[in-house]
Amino acid sequence: MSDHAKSPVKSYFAVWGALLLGTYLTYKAAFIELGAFNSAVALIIATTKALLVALFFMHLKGASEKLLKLVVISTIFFLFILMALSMADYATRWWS
Amino acid sequence: MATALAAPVERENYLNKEYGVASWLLTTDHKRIALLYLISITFFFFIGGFFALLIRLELLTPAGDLVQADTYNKLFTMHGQVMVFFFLIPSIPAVLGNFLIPIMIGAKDLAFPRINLLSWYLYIIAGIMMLHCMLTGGVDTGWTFYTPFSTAFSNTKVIEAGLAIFVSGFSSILTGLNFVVTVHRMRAPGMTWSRLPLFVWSHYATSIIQILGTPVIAITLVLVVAERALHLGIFDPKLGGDPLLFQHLFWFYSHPAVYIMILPSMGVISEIIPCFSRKRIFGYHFVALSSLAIAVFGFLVWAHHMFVAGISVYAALIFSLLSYSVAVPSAVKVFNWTATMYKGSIHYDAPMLYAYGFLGLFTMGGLTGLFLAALGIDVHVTDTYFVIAHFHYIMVGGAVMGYLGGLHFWWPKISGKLYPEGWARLAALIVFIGFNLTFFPQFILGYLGMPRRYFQYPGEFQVLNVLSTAGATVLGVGYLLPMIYFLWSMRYGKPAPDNPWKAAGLEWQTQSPPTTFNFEQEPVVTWEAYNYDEIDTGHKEEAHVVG
Amino acid sequence: MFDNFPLWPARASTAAGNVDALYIFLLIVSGMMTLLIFAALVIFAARYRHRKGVLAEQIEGSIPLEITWSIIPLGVFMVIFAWGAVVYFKERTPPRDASEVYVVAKQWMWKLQHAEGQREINSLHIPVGRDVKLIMTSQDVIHSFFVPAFRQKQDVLPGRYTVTWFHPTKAGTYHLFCAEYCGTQHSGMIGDIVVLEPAQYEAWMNGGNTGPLSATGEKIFAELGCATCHRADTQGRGPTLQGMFGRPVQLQDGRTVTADENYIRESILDPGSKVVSGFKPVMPTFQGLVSEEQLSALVAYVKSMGEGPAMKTNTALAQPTAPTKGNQVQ
Amino acid sequence: MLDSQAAVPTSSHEDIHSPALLHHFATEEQQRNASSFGMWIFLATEVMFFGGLFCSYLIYRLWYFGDFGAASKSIDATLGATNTAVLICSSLTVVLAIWGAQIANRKLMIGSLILTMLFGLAFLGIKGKEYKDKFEEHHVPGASFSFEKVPIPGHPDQYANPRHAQIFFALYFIMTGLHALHMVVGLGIFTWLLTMAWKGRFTPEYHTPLEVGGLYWHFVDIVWIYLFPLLYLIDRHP
Repeated sequence: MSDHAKSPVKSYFAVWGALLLGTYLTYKAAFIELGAFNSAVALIIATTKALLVALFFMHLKGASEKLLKLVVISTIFFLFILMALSMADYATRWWS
Repeated sequence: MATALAAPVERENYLNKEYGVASWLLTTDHKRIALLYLISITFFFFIGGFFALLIRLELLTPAGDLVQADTYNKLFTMHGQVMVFFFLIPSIPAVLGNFLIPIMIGAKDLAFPRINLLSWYLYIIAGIMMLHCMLTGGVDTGWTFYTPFSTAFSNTKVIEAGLAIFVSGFSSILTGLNFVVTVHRMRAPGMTWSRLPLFVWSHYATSIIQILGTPVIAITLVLVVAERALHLGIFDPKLGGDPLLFQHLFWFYSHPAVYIMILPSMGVISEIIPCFSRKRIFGYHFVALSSLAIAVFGFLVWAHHMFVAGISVYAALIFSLLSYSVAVPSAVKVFNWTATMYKGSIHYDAPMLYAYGFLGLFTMGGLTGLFLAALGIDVHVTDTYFVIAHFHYIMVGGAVMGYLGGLHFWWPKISGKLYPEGWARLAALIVFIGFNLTFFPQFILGYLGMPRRYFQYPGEFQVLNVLSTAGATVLGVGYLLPMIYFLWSMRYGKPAPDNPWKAAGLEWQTQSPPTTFNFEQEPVVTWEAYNYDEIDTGHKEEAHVVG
Repeated sequence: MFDNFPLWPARASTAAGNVDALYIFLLIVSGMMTLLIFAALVIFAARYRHRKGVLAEQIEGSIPLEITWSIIPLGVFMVIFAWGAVVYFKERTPPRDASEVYVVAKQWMWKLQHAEGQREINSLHIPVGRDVKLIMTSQDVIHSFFVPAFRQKQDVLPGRYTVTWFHPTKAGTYHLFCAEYCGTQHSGMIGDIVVLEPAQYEAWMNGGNTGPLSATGEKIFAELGCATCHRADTQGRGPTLQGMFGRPVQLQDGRTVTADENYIRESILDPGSKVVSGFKPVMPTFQGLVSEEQLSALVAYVKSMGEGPAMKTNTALAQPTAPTKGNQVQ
Repeated sequence: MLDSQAAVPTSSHEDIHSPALLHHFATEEQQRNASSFGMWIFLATEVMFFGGLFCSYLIYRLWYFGDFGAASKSIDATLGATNTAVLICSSLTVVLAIWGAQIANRKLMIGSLILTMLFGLAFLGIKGKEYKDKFEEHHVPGASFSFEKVPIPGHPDQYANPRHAQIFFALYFIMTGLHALHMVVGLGIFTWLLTMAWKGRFTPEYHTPLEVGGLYWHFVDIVWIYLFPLLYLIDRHP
């Protein structure tokens, strides 16, 4: 974060451009008929944008210790547990 | 041990450093905040206990003739809410954890002292909101707030109770956050992860649950309050909502919450047993990792509360299988504690009696959990007194026994005074007897099929209910005794030496009661955890700490 | 006070025997484990109590011991889990030819309607030795139909049907409790399950007979004008209902669902959700115009229009292929 | 009271640190790590807090896809897209403000902070306009809610069920409302940061509050990055 060697401003603007592009793509992709892939595309773009913000703007990329990454990954794991095991009920409720 | 009989010169400590209301209400000293929590938690414990006694008195007779139906429904609801959210969840982490964790790892204070004070104030605000709700009508939805009853059919103060618990949730989140950052960032030099006391390990696991679980019940309560106030349809089937979604979101937190209640008292037991057996803990790494395993697996099992609620048969299968995986770490812990006593040199002081009580009752509580996780049996016994007995064996038999054992074990360190040993052993015995007399008959009642939350019941259940009420009174007396002699010891107790039990651990190498910054110089740890052999054979390196 | 003091619940159904067997097995296993731990505690407490000059022997731990007391409990747990799951599956799949009773739970009472027409409040008369299937729904909050003597409990949810079944083996009168907290008179919402010998049951049946439920259903079907669209010939604007029950139905949006009780209920209350392919979504909703009892009668009538080909027996209802929406019998 | 020894440990290197070092931290580096680690843990609780809502949204979207599509179509997607762009710009200005503090460029730092807050206010303004539209169209759940005769996208002859559309709007208002509340709290934090920056409290060695405030702001931006596609673009294709 405080490595004054090279100025990160260039990378900040690059990430900023990518994020705006992602927003535009999301917006445009929604108006094209892709069937089930519509939501998949939207989620993929949103996740890449979120990763960009987390890695560059929130300085996860150059972070000194792996602890912060561990916190992020375990949080996402528990969120996945909440959704996956709830879906285990909702998806199979009409089988029996 | 306490050789210096002449009253030692009054050394300065965190209690006599400064006086006055502001020095208490605006303190950022983790030890004073722990005492503030101790007082407010004991207050709520006796309110919840009072409701419990009224419930037991009501159930003396099959016909409901002590209170009306509505009052009884409010009694068991508020007994549940006060005991769960205002006593059990904060008790050990906020009192013993706040006091001891910084000293045990050699730090001057928690990572965020001001947030620690904020979490106490959030607890007090939540407590005032809950008291106001109770005094102006109370709530009758059960502590589980099941919809659509809580959102559409109950005409009691559900919104106020929901907001009170919402605020108390943030107090719990902030305590968890504080502990995790402190354990990661504030350990003294030499205090490696494998030298951490198991008390700190179990609080670390508890904090993970507090951080990742509590927000989910916070948002669920927001949804219940929003649905009740604005008539939205999220959980109301008439408007297209699904009541089972509420149960999924509620139990996603509320099952890990029972591990928030039991893990800290497991930490206390892991400190008491090695000290009074004068032996290293058996299988340190396994006990430490089983705390983490309980915290992680605890999040995978919530729907075993919903086997008959209408979830799909296949989901019930998955959750039953996962529920058995969470039972293994608890079993490993009990075996390790028992193995620690093998070839030990066991003293029967009061903390050790509470540890015995914990081992006995927690084992029975855990084993009855296996009954409830078996799908076939759960269909019959869920929502009956079998479940009531199971979770009281874990929470009252386990968590409260551990809490009392911890209070006795560290009382000399907290107050600088010795409690009366004879009375303490008697109280431990009375609590053990009273507890079993209260809750063992409820297992039989449960299998007989007496449903929970009934204020009148068929005549054939009366004998067992009378036994249970008799036990409740004995248990009530058993809990009053410690409160009395602890207060008595503050005034008349003999001054306590720095290490009355000759225990291992950094907290026993500083003054009792400690100074505001815990240590004269920052301690350096060079010995393994629970090195009782070195302590007993005399050649133990002192952590360059005076006194 | 001591004349009626049972310590074990009455055993009056096939399921009760299975559950009791597993319960006794678990009692033995956990009893042995508790004794093992208590014995170890007592022996160690006595044997290794503090004696002057005797030091404790330090034992770090032993990996093999830790592994054994992790694997063995896990093994025992898996046996218990499997046994419990088998008992659960048997309890959860009602036989196809069970006689049906429609239950409507309402704040603080149980209303039951036999398929043969009898209506009962807070009591259920059933014959010994015949399977009975209960199709249950609630008018307000969540209740739970609990018969301790049959070891059976099933929550009754508003807005959908849930099913439970039992095979009574012993005549007698047994308790019926509501086991899910539902408000002021939750503890008053109780009743009796009266299991009669077949002869007495026939006598009781002929007593108050108002004709089968499907006959009432037919009357309502005509009154509400359903017949104008759902006609026997295929000219009606709605699909023909003859022989539809239990058979898969092709929907407009490509999904195929099974026409079970919940599908019929949902199509009456929320027609737009599952429109049969080849038909227009013109059916008005009857939400609020039809009471739960009338709904049960209509469902019974549609079912009586000729059963579809054999539904799969191993699950309560036939197998819908795609996860469909809305609320179906679990 | 006896004059006891000096209670406060007089460790030698106490005084050369900046006044902002709190008494219980040994070094400044330890204090900064603790604060950012603490904020990341707080963000974990926020993820689970919003997670409960996303889980409910996921389940109801699978149950009532058609009705959700119809309801989502009634919200102006271009407003949502501009809001996303506004938040992304505000994230950029936050990072520039931190960079300003690191190179002691006071003008860049304060300018960026002010820009960030302007973007935040712009976001709330657009959000307010959206809510006003919904209010006028009677799409606010409750007594005044009406969603009659709205065709399901892709099935022109089938109308959306008003009760299920009301669930979408309930989730829409709760999720965007909670996000807007977090935005207001963020603006409060940044006002406090602006006053501290104005008083020159931040130096290249000590600007932890800026970084911690930035982490919070980026998190609120990430939540919106997910809210936009999930709420606004459910079934837009013709």
